[in-house]
Amino acid sequence: MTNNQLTWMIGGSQGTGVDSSALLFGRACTLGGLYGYGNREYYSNIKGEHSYFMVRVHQKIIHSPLSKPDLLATFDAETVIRHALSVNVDGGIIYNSELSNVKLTDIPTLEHRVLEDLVTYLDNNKLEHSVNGILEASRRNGVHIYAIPYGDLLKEAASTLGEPKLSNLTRMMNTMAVAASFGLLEFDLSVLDSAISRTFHGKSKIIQLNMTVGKSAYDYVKGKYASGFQYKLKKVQTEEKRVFLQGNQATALGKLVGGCRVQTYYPISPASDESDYLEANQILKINPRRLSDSSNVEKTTYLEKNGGSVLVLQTEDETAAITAAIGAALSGARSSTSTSGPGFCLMVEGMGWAGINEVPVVITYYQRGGPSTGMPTRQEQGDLRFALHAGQGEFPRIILASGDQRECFYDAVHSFNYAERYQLPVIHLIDKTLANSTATYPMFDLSGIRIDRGAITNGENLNNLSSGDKTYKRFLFTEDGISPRTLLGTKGGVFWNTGDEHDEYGHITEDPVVRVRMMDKRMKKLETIDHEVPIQERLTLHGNEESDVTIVSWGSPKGAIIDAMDALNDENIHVNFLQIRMINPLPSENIISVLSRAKKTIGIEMNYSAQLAGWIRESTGIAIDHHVVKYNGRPISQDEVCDSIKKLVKYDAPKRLVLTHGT
Amino acid sequence: MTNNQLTWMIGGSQGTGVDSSALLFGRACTLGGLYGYGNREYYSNIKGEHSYFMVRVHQKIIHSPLSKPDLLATFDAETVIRHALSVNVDGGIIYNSELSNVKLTDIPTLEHRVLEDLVTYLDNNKLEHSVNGILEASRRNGVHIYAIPYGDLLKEAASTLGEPKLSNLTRMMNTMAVAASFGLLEFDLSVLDSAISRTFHGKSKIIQLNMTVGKSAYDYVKGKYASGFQYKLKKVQTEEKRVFLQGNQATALGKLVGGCRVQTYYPISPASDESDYLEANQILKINPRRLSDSSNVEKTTYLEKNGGSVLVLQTEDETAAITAAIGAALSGARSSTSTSGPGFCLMVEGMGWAGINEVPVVITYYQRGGPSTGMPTRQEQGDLRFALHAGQGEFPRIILASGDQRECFYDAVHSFNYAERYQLPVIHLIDKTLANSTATYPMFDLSGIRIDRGAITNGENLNNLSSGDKTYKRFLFTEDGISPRTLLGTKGGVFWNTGDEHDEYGHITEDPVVRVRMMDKRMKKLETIDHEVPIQERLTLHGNEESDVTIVSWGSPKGAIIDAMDALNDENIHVNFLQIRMINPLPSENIISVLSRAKKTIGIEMNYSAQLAGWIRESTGIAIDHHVVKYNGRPISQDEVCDSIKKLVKYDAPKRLVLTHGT
Amino acid sequence: MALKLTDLKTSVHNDWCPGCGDFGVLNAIQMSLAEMDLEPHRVAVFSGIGCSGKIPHYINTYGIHTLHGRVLPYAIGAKLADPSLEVIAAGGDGDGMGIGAGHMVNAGRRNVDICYIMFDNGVYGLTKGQASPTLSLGLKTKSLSGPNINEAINPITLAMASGYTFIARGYSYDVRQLKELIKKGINHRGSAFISILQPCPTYNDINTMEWHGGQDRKDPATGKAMPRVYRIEEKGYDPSIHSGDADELNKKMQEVNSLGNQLGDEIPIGLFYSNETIPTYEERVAERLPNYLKTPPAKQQVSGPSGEPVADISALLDNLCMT
Amino acid sequence: MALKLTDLKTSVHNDWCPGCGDFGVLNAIQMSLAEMDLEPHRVAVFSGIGCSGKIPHYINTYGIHTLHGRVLPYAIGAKLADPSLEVIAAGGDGDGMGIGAGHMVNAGRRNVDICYIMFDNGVYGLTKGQASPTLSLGLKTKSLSGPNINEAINPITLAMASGYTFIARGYSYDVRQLKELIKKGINHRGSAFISILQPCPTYNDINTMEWHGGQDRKDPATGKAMPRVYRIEEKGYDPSIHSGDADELNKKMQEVNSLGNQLGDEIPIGLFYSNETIPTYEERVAERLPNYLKTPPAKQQVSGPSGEPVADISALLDNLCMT
Ligand SMILES: Cc1ncc(C[n+]2csc(CCOP(=O)(O)OP(=O)(O)O)c2C)c(N)n1
Ligand SMILES: Cc1ncc(C[n+]2csc(CCOP(=O)(O)OP(=O)(O)O)c2C)c(N)n1
Ligand code: SF4
Ligand code: SF4
Ligand SMILES: [Mg+2]
Ligand SMILES: [Mg+2]
Repeated sequence: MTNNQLTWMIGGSQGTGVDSSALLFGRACTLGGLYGYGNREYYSNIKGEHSYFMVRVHQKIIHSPLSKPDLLATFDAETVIRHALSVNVDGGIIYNSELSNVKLTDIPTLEHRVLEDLVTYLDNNKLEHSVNGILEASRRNGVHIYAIPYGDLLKEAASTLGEPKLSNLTRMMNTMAVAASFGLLEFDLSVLDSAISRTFHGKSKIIQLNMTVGKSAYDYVKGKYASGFQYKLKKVQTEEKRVFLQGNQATALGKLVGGCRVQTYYPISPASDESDYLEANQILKINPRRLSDSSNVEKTTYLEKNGGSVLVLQTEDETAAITAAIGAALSGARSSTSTSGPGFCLMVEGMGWAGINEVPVVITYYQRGGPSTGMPTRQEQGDLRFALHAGQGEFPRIILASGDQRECFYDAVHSFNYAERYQLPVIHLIDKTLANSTATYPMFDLSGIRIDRGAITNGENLNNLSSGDKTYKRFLFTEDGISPRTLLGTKGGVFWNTGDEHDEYGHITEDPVVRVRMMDKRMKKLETIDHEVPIQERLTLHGNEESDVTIVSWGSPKGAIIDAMDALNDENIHVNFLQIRMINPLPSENIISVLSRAKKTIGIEMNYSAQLAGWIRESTGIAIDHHVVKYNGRPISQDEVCDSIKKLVKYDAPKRLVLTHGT
Repeated sequence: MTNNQLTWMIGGSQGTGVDSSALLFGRACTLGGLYGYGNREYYSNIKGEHSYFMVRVHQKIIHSPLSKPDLLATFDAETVIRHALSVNVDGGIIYNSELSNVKLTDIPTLEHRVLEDLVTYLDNNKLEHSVNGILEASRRNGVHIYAIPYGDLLKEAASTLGEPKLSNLTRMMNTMAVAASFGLLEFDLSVLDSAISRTFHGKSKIIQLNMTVGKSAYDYVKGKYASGFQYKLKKVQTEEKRVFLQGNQATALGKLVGGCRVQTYYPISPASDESDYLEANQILKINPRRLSDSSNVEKTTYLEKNGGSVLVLQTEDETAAITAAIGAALSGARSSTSTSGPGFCLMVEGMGWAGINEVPVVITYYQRGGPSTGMPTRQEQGDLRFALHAGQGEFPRIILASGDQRECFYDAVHSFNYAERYQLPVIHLIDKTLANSTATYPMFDLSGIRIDRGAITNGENLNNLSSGDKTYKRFLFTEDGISPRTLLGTKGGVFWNTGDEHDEYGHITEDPVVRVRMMDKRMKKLETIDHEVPIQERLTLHGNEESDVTIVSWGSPKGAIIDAMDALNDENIHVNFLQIRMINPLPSENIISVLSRAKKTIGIEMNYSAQLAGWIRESTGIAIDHHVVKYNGRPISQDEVCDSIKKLVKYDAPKRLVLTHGT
Repeated sequence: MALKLTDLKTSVHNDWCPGCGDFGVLNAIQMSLAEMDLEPHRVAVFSGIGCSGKIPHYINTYGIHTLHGRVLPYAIGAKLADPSLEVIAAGGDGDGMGIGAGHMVNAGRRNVDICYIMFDNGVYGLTKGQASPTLSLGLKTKSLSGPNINEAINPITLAMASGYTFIARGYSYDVRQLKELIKKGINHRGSAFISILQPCPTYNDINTMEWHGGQDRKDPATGKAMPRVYRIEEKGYDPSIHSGDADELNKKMQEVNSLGNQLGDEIPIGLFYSNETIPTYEERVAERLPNYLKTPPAKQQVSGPSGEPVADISALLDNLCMT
Repeated sequence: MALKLTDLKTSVHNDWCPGCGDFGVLNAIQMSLAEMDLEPHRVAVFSGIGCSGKIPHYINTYGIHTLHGRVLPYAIGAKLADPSLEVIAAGGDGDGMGIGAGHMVNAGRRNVDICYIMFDNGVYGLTKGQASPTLSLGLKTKSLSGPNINEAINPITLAMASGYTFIARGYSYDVRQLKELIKKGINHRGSAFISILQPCPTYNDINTMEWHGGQDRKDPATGKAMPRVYRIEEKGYDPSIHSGDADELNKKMQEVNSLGNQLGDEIPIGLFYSNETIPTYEERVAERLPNYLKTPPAKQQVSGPSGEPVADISALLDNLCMT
């Protein structure tokens, strides 16, 4: 009997509500006092292709999937066919008993390669090419099979409720699959009910329907399969406030609190969810106690009464998105844009312009499978080097990479602070897994958040700045490379910008002497950043400082690594993990000091060529010993990390290990 | 007395013919049996800003400028003011005696910084702020000053020729300045005359005018300043055929001979000169003996009679330029596009598409001063890392960097061969100095040039390829990663392309297994290239293999380094020089074997952060000991290299040396 | 050896939503090619990115699924390198009038002989229903959080201003007419632009098939729906330019613009404009390069039997030769 | 405290060619700002890249010299973040109708309250005279190696199709009229587009000042040049939309298009179209965000005295909070 630890999976055709049911499951678990982590896999398609969601629950906080589900909840044939063989021994499969005879060839969305592999497998095991055959194979593997007559149960519920149409609502099967899982797991039905209430907030009719069909499935399973399943979930009492959210939401929330007031975007997966979220919440509540702009009482009371707002601007393309964001930043709004690889291609020129003109602008970069259009809805961290070197010539940029949803939130705030303090473009690297996976965290602590707008000057300051010379110099040469800036519209603060090399006023120059000073001034900012930004915002060494083995990674693999470290500890394998959050400027000194302590170093990255490892070698001279890479478009799981580490720690291991798990 | 070695400079307002006179000088010297090397400096401006040209001549082949001219030929005041103080001791200045009293403040195009520096200098030397003051300062420095009454001489010539308008033709002063220089140098006037004839080919009136004013200036100087000047040029007899050409011409010629039949472009400095040259020569002579396409006799005889042609397509932007070139490549034409940094930004997405679809396309990338618009007409090699990492995700690309005009020519041919053989985008990196400087070379040897179109399939081949399976597979999995391709329109060869990950037919797939195989197949090509391409096309070790000191560089600094090595040899300093021509895939093994032999390594690059050195460190683990960098927008000179090497070889030298010479 | 419709189909699973207007366009293209007896290898279908962009994978011809907004320059590059290819470009309204608007405008004035089919569904389908540039101001489709904040671009008037020499509006549920339009577009000498009203049942719940079919406005007398779309050719409209003089052009421009602007309760579909008095880009190139049409870039032999280049650049080198 | 013309000048050396049409535009802008008494800090002049793109450096206001083709999105971003700024966008014809055509088209339908001044010289000036998208088919200007191979785009008809609510054509040597056009364009509520015939004496030797002035066609009677350009307002033309109904709009669109197309021997200059019946983008935003005009993005206080964020996201977090 395994309590309060479970990996659950649900699947179905895109557009049939799979996500909603998975989120329902996750919310219910969180409401039941457990931690959840959910990963969503879907095609670049609107309706019909297969989508699935894996939700892992645990009593402690978790940040990663496992490779295999314990319980697979299905209501269509394709989900059974694709995933049944991956269910853990002693796990279970819930399926729609009406679909037993569906043949593999009835599923047009099955890739040729997948079909062939399955047919071979079934033939080898002398099984028929159908749901039945697959289920029989699973059964032989030690998996419990739970048939549910979805249709009959729906019809019953329909007549109980006096809603004859209900029986057609296949969408209801989602809730039934969740409820049936709850039944097997003997989880408290009330948490599902409250999750339903929260999900369909205010729509009482829908709430009632869902609760009814849910209860019927729950009761059916409990009645028929009582206590047969070894996994159980139990409500846990906790005082802790918890959020259950996705990376794109966490990032958007960080932007809102961090002062972002203009977001530009052009639709693209997986970035545009963030903009949608911002637009849906474009009117902002304002904390009146913090309003203190005594210089303009009218405006502050106005803001207090009417709230703030973020302008979300959908542009005609990404070139317009970045340049409009830069325009807005010049006017003085904290501005950002969000995109992924193809869109970033079109932003490169604009970013370079922001670089030479020292404009604070934030680019939230959601990585996905590349190259080119690649796999638009799949995982990869293949864009680090592109982000690092994009743009002709040389100019300073900051690159941050968040490792989980919570970091997405705080790094979004940091991004704006760095952008304004150092007057440069900041790229905030996220990836598809972070963006689309959902996890439970203790409520974010907002008390420590501070906004640093850097050197913005007007009024008296401006006079001082302008006193020596006749007029204000936007690009005044300074020690640390940072020149006080004015916002468009500031009296006495007129300046010029140009993509050309410029003098202190911002006028074009080709003078070789001024050129070198201006280059040096700009590049100097990287040193200033290196000195000023607290190291804990730049990297984290997780685990015991003294371990012999150090894992180096960045971005979403953090979750699987942290979870794996826990699991490995139980097996007496102790490793630590150096997570790099500031990719540029890279905290090289600290990296050297950590890595030179390790006897063995292992890089883990979701790309072909171990991009961060290359950057570390270039910057520090240290070659990481082993590279674990994954580039099949699927996230890395805790057990994949565990297995790799074991292989690399214990045996004479290869330099490069390619992980391939995932469907 | 210094014979047949001279650094000559001429300057003037843009649009007044400075380039033409410098080319005239260079051509004349080449005709006189000497080698020339000319570098052009100009503003991003059409008319009025100051432009100058330095021409170095020598009896042996040379590839670089020197920092200081021996003879400065001027006819306007600004050129005197800007350059007089840089003339070598014992050198000379030719100037227009009518301009002695022009004041520094009369020159509106003088940058504030330049003006201030000059004023300080003149004040320190108690000289007046005028042409006179500057000339006096030069005189005190040991420079000979040669006044010429351009106006009077022009008037005289006008009346001799009965062409009263001539006296207004200030353009004639260019030729007079060249001729006056010839006078001082006692060079044979006949070579100037034949250079004039060649330059104004067919325009007999203009030829006569130029010869007349030329002779008058020549005679004036010879008469007045006979034998006063210590530098002399003498005609050298040679049987060698020689060309005198710019990098953009050499590249265009390479493209023509290399089979390029579609060139797309959007105007941009310094790339569009190449497209202009191609367009001006769009109809191609065909060598009939090589036509052998017996399958289509009609077509070949037609070609023979009518010539070939290259279609030069001016597009609406660079996005269109790269994508149209890719479209043309799919149809089967050898296609390329030329651009510089800002344009390349807009090509990144298209290049990635060519990467995943394995389309042979050549991007000729002319680097200039960055970041952003930067210094559009000035030198820099700041785009290596951008070229290397541009594009989301990972795909193979070849990057070639030429070191001189001759290499531009051959590398243009190589680019197409590699592109087609390995079916990928090839970036040919050139820079402003290469593009716009002009040099004398022995006539290029065409006999070794071969065209390799790689695996293009049709007819019978196609049937064989398709026999196993039902139909042709564009992306057939193969050992070396290369799949035979068909051209659009080939019967039986239908295929699909998509920016998404695809199966062997080219149809979209998100299957994780096929994905990994397809990534591996594409990336495998880098290994194939590494095995197949002869090392001499990838790097060159110049000088003695056994030197203790190894210089590492790429691109146009080659010229200054080679010239400096010669000069250093004379001072008994022996270094060798590893020139990297294939930046990607980098010939790491060979680099390691060379660099690990050296006691001291010195990288020389025209960028801020020593980009190639970073790439070498990342790829080989070897950190180059010293970096000599230059990023003021001006080319590196032989003497700058000499000085740096001496400093670094002899003394306990800094890790990073920034060169700043140039005006 | 007449082609059958099945010859134009692939075995790739079609993953458009049930009821999507894209199916009508796909059928119309396949029928056109079959009727024109264009063998698969003679045709290349280029597409942009979007739901519509997937179309080449369903057609058994060369199929080049390009980048978002870039379908036109790809198609033009391929066509100019080999004018003997039949080149069709296909893409969404976001693809063509949003991110690709610059190419759309600049392709018009070139008049390369291609046929450009634009799917007008008022939304960015594949990215989940954001407003596309053709969605009218103030409309709030299902997936928008508020009414559309931008005016619409009218594809027809924009095409007219851009210089397309063949301009039509089709409707994806009038496959018969659409097929004829596509055949004409392919046959047209020059750049043909066909804007297709393509309902997206998933995201655009306003301009639906029912709406176009007038299901919301029944004839009180007969009780029958009064469709909003009607075929312009059935009204005797003449789309052709005959003399090509300024007056005729000006008048026709006015007519086409006002047909284009009719998008309310009476929506004309059909061929609005056809002008063959303007030379194609290929013809203009042929004036510069006399050998162009006979030996276009893709068909030129560039090397001899052992790879020796056939181009003879000796004259050019001699020009630069200083001896 | 009326502004003087010199208040609008900078000390930067102007490096346009002698006789360039750009000088007229510069003067007209400076005169407009002075006459409107717009203090330097209240105005931001954005520009593209080209000879024309250098203009901000010569004007003493905030001057943002952006990227080639991108002047509009920069300007729009700045304006929307702070609608109290006076925003002028300026750029070449290559900048606006070539590489920037997509922005040009999509800006029209937004109707942000900016004034966009396009320099139409028929060439890419700063890159040495290649044909720009407005150069007519078949013309061979000095720097072209052969006659222009593309049709021209007409800026006026394109602007009309794109939805600009103020459309004018100016001429850079009629500075008086131009100044008035610019003042009106700045005052116009919405996106104003002013296309300026701007001779480039260095590269365009066809559409020169002399040509526009009719120096090549003298009145046989008087011997005086008969200028090709004429002021439309002197013919009693009414550019305004009054009711804004479909019929009026349709008629005016026809009129404007035919004025636009007149580029031969009779070239009208002046204000062709002015429509204030369409709400600006800012007004539409204000319908979504009631506080927008009063506290636009750039003017919102985002942090308290020691940097505490003022945004209160607790309600949003509560929504995601599962306890
Ligand atoms: C440069 C770039 N930006 C954004 C995207 C994301 N994207 C994919 S499809 C699409 C919209 C498609 O809309 P439309 O062109 O109207 O085609 P539809 O799906 O409606 O047929 C977008 C924005 C992309 N692929 N490339
Ligand atoms: C992306 C990009 N491509 C090309 C260029 C090079 N470029 C500089 S100016 C210019 C053309 C300018 O022409 P136009 O916009 O008509 O302005 P004009 O000089 O005629 O005023 C070009 C193509 C550039 N700066 N950026
Ligand atoms: S989203 Fe709309 S356009 Fe896309 S496939 Fe579905 S119905 Fe068609
Ligand atoms: S090139 Fe033409 S547009 Fe540019 S400054 Fe000279 S005259 Fe003016
Ligand atoms: Mg669409
Ligand atoms: Mg222009």
